[in-house]
Amino acid sequence: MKKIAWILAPAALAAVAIAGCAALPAGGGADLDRETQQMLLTGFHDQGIAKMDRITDVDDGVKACNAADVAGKPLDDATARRIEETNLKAVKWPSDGRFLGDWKKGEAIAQSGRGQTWTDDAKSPAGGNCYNCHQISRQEISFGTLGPSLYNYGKLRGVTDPDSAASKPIVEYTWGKIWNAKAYNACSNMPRSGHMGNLNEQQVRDLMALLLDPQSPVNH
Amino acid sequence: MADPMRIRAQASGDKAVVRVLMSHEMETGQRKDSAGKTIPAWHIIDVTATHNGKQVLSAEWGPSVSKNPFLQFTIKGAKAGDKVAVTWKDNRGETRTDEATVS
Amino acid sequence: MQNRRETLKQSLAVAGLLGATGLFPQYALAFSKAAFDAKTIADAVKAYGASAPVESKDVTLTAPDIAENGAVVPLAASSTLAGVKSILLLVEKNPNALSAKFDVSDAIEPNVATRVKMGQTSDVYAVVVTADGKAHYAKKEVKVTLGGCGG
Amino acid sequence: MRTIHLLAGLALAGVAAGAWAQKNATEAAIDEYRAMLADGNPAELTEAKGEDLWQQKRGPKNASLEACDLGKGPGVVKGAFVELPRYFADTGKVQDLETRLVTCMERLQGFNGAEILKTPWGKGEKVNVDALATYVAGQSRGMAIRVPQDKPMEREYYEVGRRLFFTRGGTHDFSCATCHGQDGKRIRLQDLPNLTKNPGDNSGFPAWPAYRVSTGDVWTMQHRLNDCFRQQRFPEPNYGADALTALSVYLGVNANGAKSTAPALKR
Repeated sequence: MKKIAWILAPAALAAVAIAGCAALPAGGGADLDRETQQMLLTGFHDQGIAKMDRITDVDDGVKACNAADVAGKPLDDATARRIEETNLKAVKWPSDGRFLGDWKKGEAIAQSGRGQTWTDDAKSPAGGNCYNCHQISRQEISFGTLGPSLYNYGKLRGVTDPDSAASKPIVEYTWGKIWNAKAYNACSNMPRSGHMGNLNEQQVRDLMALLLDPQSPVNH
Repeated sequence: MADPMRIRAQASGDKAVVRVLMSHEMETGQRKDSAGKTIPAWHIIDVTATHNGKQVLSAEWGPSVSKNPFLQFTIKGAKAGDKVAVTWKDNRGETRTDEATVS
Repeated sequence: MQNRRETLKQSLAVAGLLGATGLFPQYALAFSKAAFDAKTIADAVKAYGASAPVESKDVTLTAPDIAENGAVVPLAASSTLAGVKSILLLVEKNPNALSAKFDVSDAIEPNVATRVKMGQTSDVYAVVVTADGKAHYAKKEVKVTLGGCGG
Repeated sequence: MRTIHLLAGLALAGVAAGAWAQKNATEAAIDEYRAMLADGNPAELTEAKGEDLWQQKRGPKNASLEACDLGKGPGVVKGAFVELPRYFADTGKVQDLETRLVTCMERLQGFNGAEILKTPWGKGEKVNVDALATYVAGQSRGMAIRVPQDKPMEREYYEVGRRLFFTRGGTHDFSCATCHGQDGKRIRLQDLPNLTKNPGDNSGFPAWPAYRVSTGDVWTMQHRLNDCFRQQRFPEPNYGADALTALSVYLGVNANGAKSTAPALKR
């Protein structure tokens, strides 16, 4: 069925052309949206661990953000809040209540941009891709600027003892942000590292330590 | 057969600057393929250059010269119309010579 | 200002790198004794005396401060010294330190450029050997950065 | 208290200024590195190979590609690259440089186009398509991009391409726009061209095919887009898919007016 629809589509478009219509298909945006979906379905294939469900099985929040970008307008506040609430509810907090792991391991995870591509294997642990977009420790000069600098992340926020009650809000926020960035910003450019299964709980702990441990090079 | 080199020899004053691009894998012998097997070293080991048939430069290269190597040198007393030839030889015994005219 | 001990260490480092190339039998011994303990320094200096490589401002090494990609690092070496016989480019931390050796005739200027691979941040040396058998060098650290998406 | 705040403020300003100065020094060093490589782009080797392939009699029909119509009439190479992708009446499709070359190889030389599309990177006739594309692009060096929007299908592909550009998906919720939707951003030390603006800068669409230092070979736009989608954690696009052509139309039209630098040298 899909195939027939696809063959017919250009014919319909040709008819529009003959009619001398300078504009796009009569159905406008809706037709173009459908054609876009069709091109995605016919233009991609499963490869390694990267299966087609990665583009067919996208959640409603992501779809709403895509539509907003195409329209060139930000999401309305109500929709944005709803997406953030849904994502916040999905955050999995550390099972044993421990938020911080080993910053040295965190640094290695932050450095690695591997994982989840069709050339990666499902068994090897994924990286966090962090330095691709953020400055983190001062020693690493090769860092991206898509996200804000995280250098002195804990220090700037006054975290001297991550276990203290005073630090609790920032510690929890940081966990939530790494686990599911869209809990705080509906269309954030940041991946939902825990939520989408890219990083496991221990890896998130180690990244937390990189950002918040006073011993981490990030904070001195 | 190996692909041809690109040789540009440009005269300026009483000398000519020669820039050469060679088409070669320059495999180090340190890398492994996807099956974990070492990819054997395959690289240029020897380069010579002549100016109107007379050798002016010889070089020995190791595997750490970059893939598709670049070489630049300056010949004294070369002028437009002169011939510059470059020859490379690799560790498999393959060789290639190309010639350019100084412009 | 470098103190004498550091100067000796560096000179020996270059001698070691040259020795490792196998091209300069006179430096082979230095390489085998490249461990930088005091005894070895004393021994090697005694063995080589004046012929130990010396850092020289008459050798110019042009290399980037930072390489965007270690697969291609542009290097150029030139010298104002008289009687240049060969020019060597060495990357200290590469598995084989010597990248290229150019034998220079009087018909060309002692000035060559090529591009090399670097596995990691390292000191790079340009060594110029003159007709009297002496080795003169310039060095520079080139930082190799991680780039791209890294996947 | 006020003093403490003031001091803290100064300390923070110091940290920020330090980070900024370091960033600028790094960027200056990277620019210096790129300038040192500018003279002597190994893509020239591929270009020369492509020129040879263009003129050579090859394939089951033992014909050259010299009668290939890249949009400006049979055999016209100069200026063709900057007007692709475009609509071709003989195929009834919008085609980019690579898919059009495959059409010519099929029709003029008798190669099996479908086979070429399925061939892995760096193998068989795929290598030759890449070399041919590099040659064709090089013949428009310095010319302004002017990807046409005269035909309805060209406008339709632009609109579909725009939608594809903003399609998030995969395990990381990345779309093309995640990295290429803002000015002045980087991944690691690599500048990211903003591909949503006209004319943008010429390091984006007008730079490909390009020699990639990291892989030591020339990548065409098809290959560039393929690896972008890999890094986006999408499933793999089919070589020559309409989706990729549509994206190229979007990128190309946005780049209209920018000068072509292809084949460029890239990280």
